[in-house]
Amino acid sequence: MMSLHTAMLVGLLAPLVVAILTPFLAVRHVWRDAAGPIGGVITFIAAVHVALAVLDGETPRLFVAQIAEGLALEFAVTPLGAIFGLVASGLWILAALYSVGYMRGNHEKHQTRFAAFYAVAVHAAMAVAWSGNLLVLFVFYEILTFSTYPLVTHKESALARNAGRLYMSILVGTSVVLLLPAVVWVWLSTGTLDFRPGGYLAGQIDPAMAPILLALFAFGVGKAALMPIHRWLPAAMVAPTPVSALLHAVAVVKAGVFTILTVVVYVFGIDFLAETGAADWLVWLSAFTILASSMVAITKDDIKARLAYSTISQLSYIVLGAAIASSIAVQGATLHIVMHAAGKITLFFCAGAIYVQAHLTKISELDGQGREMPWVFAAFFIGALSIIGIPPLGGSWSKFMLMVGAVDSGYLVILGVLGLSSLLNVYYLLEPVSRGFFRPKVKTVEVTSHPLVVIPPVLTAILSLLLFFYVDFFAALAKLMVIS
Amino acid sequence: MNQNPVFRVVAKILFAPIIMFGLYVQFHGDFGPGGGFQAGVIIAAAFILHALVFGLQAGRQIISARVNLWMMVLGVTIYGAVGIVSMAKGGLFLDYTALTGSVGSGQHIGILVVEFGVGLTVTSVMLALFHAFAGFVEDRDK
Amino acid sequence: MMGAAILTNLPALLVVVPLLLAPFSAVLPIAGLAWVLALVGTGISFLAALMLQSVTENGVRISYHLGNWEPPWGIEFVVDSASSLTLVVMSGLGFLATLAARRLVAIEIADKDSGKFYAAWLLVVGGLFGLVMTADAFNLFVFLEISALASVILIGMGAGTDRRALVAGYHYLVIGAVGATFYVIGVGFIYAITGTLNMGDMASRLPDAAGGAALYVGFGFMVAGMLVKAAIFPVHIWLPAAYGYAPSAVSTMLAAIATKAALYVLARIFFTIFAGTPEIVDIALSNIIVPLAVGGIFVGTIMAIYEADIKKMFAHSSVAQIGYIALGLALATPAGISAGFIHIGNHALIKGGIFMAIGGFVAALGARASLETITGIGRRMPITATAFLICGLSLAGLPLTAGFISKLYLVRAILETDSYVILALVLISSALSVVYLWKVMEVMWMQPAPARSPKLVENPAIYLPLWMVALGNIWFGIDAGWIVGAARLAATALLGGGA
Amino acid sequence: MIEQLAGSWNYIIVIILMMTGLFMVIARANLVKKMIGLSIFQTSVFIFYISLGKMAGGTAPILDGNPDTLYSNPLPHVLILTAIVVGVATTALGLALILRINEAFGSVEEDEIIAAKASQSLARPKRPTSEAAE
Repeated sequence: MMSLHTAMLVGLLAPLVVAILTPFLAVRHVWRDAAGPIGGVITFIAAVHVALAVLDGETPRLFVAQIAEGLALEFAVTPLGAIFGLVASGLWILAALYSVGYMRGNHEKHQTRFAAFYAVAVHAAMAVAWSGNLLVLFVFYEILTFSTYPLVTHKESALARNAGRLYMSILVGTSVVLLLPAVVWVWLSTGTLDFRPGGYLAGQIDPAMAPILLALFAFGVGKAALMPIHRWLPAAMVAPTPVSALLHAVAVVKAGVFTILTVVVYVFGIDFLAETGAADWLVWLSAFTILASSMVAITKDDIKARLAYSTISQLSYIVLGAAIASSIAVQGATLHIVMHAAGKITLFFCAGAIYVQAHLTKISELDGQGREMPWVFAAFFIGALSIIGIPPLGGSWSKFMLMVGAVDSGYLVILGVLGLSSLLNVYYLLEPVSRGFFRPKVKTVEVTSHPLVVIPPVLTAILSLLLFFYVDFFAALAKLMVIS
Repeated sequence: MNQNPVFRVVAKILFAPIIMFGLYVQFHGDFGPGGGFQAGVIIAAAFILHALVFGLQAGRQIISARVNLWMMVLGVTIYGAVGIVSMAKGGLFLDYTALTGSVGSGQHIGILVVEFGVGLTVTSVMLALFHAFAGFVEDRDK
Repeated sequence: MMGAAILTNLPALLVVVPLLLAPFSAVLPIAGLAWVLALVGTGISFLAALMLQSVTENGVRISYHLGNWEPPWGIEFVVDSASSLTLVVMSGLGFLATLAARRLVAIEIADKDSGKFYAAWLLVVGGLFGLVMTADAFNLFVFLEISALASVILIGMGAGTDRRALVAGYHYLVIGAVGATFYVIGVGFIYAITGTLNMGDMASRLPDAAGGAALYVGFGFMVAGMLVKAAIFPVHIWLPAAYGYAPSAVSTMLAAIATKAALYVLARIFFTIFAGTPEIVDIALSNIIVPLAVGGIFVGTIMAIYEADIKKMFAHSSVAQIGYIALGLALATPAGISAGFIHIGNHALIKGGIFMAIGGFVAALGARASLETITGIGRRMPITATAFLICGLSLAGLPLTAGFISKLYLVRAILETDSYVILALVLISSALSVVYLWKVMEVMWMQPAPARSPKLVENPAIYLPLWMVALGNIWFGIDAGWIVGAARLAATALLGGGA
Repeated sequence: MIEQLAGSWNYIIVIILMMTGLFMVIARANLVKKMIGLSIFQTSVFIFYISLGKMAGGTAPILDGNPDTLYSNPLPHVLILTAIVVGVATTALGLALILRINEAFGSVEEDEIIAAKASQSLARPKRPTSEAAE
């Protein structure tokens, strides 16, 4: 059995090693393509190991360097970090497998560069998950942005480049201009940036200033795609589908909501927020984002664009949970990271599979295609149900807990918002499935079969199902978060 | 070049005395008013007067640009060498007393040598400046 | 015996070695050899500075008497924690800039001029070291002019590629000479009151001297003169053109070390010479220097945003960064002064790297680097451009880079004095600085190279210094203990009174 | 009042010279005139220093053994000697630059130079591929 120290080192370095080795392994494409999934398995084992230790009440630590007093380069795994680490590493295995199938099936160029930066992005996500303080979190948050830029602009077309520019300018701009001052503010007023259970801002800053600081964080974390800084997400849809899966499920947006949750739980402290009502405005803003982006999603005919707006909406569920700042809502939000990851990655895998096999990108073209690609559409169906929150699928737990949390804290209107949003979900997520199975075919396309793009979505769909029954593990971790 | 015989004769007569006067100021500088700066300018004045009357080319024949440059370097080196030697003899930079070990002779020799270096450099720098400006047009058209 | 002689004479050697090597490099017939001399000169200075720093680390104050004449009659060199830190920063960056200069100079300067180039180079460096060490107010003026005149020559040599360098050099000469003369006038007044030129002596005699108006006038002239040299708004106007049109190697060296020396002298004027008359210093700092520093930060940043020429853009940015340093020093608290010193070091690293990389671009492009010409250069010259990126991130103040440490300590120092207006202005300007950096990075990395653009050849000769500086930015961002500690000592030494 | 002014007439001259020089530096567009202004400005400072060191009735500071002799302060003279050298160097360098500027721009008038700068720069690149932008 490896020591915790080793496990953390392995979890952080394995993706990096994969990234460094990829160019050298490229002499044989099989080696290169095997490196990703193998690295994923190794990272995942390390993540499980660390998560089990966290469940036992430990805090695995890895100290790197002391920058100045009160500022250390250190990793320390919180329960929330353990969960995110599990999600990122576990889904990387499937995503790596899937991207091999996608890239090959699509005959994309620069596959080596793609695989290398993919691994760097996962490395950054793992480091964000296990970061020991806000400074480390910020640094790897930025590295995540930089490493995904070549992925977003992979096609190197003018469109891709414009999207990449928007992606970078919003993410880097918000983080440098808003997030970094917020981090410095915390350091100046408390002298530390560590994550502590129960938070430590209470009594350290003026409660009247708390909403401003929270706003710096909420808008500084552009990756959480809160309106009005959500524009980068739909734009980034020009990227190949495995990248979208990475952005939406594995790393990028999850790192965003992870940051907000971490800040709320371990820096502000939910009690502090609940008492001062500093997060009140955020509740309403995220509720607005949930509804508004659902509405926009309905109008989109492009599958990936629709899924992108769906993601914006789902992310705001998590922000909402954090903003309500009650124990149960935060747990719900945490679980939603896991559930949404499993569900959304399924949907993206399916969208990509449809594109690779039949070259269809529009929902209106899907009529009758369900019979051609039954596994893909079935997986899409299950994924969609999980996102909507219908038992017996994982998504139902988190949504249920969020609703309970909203009612407990007296936000009855929010209950209505969540209900309405679920209805909209039903409409825009199930439309592709119903068209695929129940409409007559409008377009005859040649469907070529690529097993590597079909198996991963089926697996993640099964995962969504399993998460409903085996939620205990994550729920226990989530519970640890709020016990201070 | 100036063809006026009055100028030419006067310049020829004055050339040597000016340099003599310069040398007097130079070597008187260790214990009286005078020194390298003033002497350097005076000596340079003699050469400049010569070049003004007899032409730049004639001036350069006495001291070529190359020699002039090396004179500059030599002067600075003499100055620096005194400092280095005084340091090597266990004193501080430009500590003349350390040169011979006694205040009287050390200060005497030190100042004399240093002022010589200064004089050499000032002479050559003044000449270089004169030739640089006076010869600018010629050099460019070459 | 020899070792001991060298050890006791370190302060003198630091200045004498570059100054004495200068004439030799001017007359050497081979360009490469002149460069070797310059490298040796700056290298020895760097070693000497490091040794001095290790001595002063324990709070020791070295007083070196030139010619063994006791101060206040003789000229005194003083090395304490404050000057030794400045010396280490300047000599280290000077050495790296020299290392990078070989290739850049070979491209931009005619071979027959390169001997003179390195001679002037050594004069600038040696003069700046003397400027930092000397405790004699008039000797300071001499060193000031040695380095200023030599740097005018260096700037003028940019005329080989762009004739505007001549005008830039001329303006620098005139404005700089007026500034230096102002300083001399000031020294004259203070000399008239105190009858001494030694800074420590001045400090001890000023409180009792019946100065009256002469004290104010002298102080004002001295400060005004040094403000010009340090390029503090609004007398910074010479700087953008001078750095912008100078040869790349010169921009690197000047941006990294030249204004640092003048800033250090300003600090010495405020906290050493006039330590005995704190009332006028306080008035000047809080009513004049702080507003000017903040003004400089804004003007520099905004000008940089509207500038399309890359070298000039970062020259404007230097004006802003000088403002940050001046602001830290002008807070006059231990935290503020140490923040200023931290940024003296870090800004030297940042700007040194940035101008070196720009030099690499210019050399490869064979044209001025502007937003148009560097389009897509990130992929055409990845190694140089990545180092540029690192230094740029450091300039923006991203964590794990040296620039972050500077900003952090500056902000903390401002907070300690409860000046929230200044804090807000600093934060706003810092956010604005992201704008021009973003503009450059966007053009470099996110736009395709123009069609039919020639293939660019990278310049391996500058890899070593460039990457040493770039990695230095990261190293001092992760392990800031050394510079923070040294800066704190420097602040203590400066505020502790005495020369 | 008059007496007071008369007593410090040297300083008044210094101030007049200083202002004249500074005015020329700032207001003249001709680069050579600027340089002349700078020289006047610097010279005024030299006079200022030297008059500082002059004692009324003092003689040259050469010891003559008589304790009653009044000496002028020699230090300002020494300082100014150095300052003069610096001034000469400054002037020489400035004039040299003006010559080069005249060569490159065909003018020593500042406004004409600015106009010429805007049009195009004189590019004498060493590399064949290079061409100065602007």
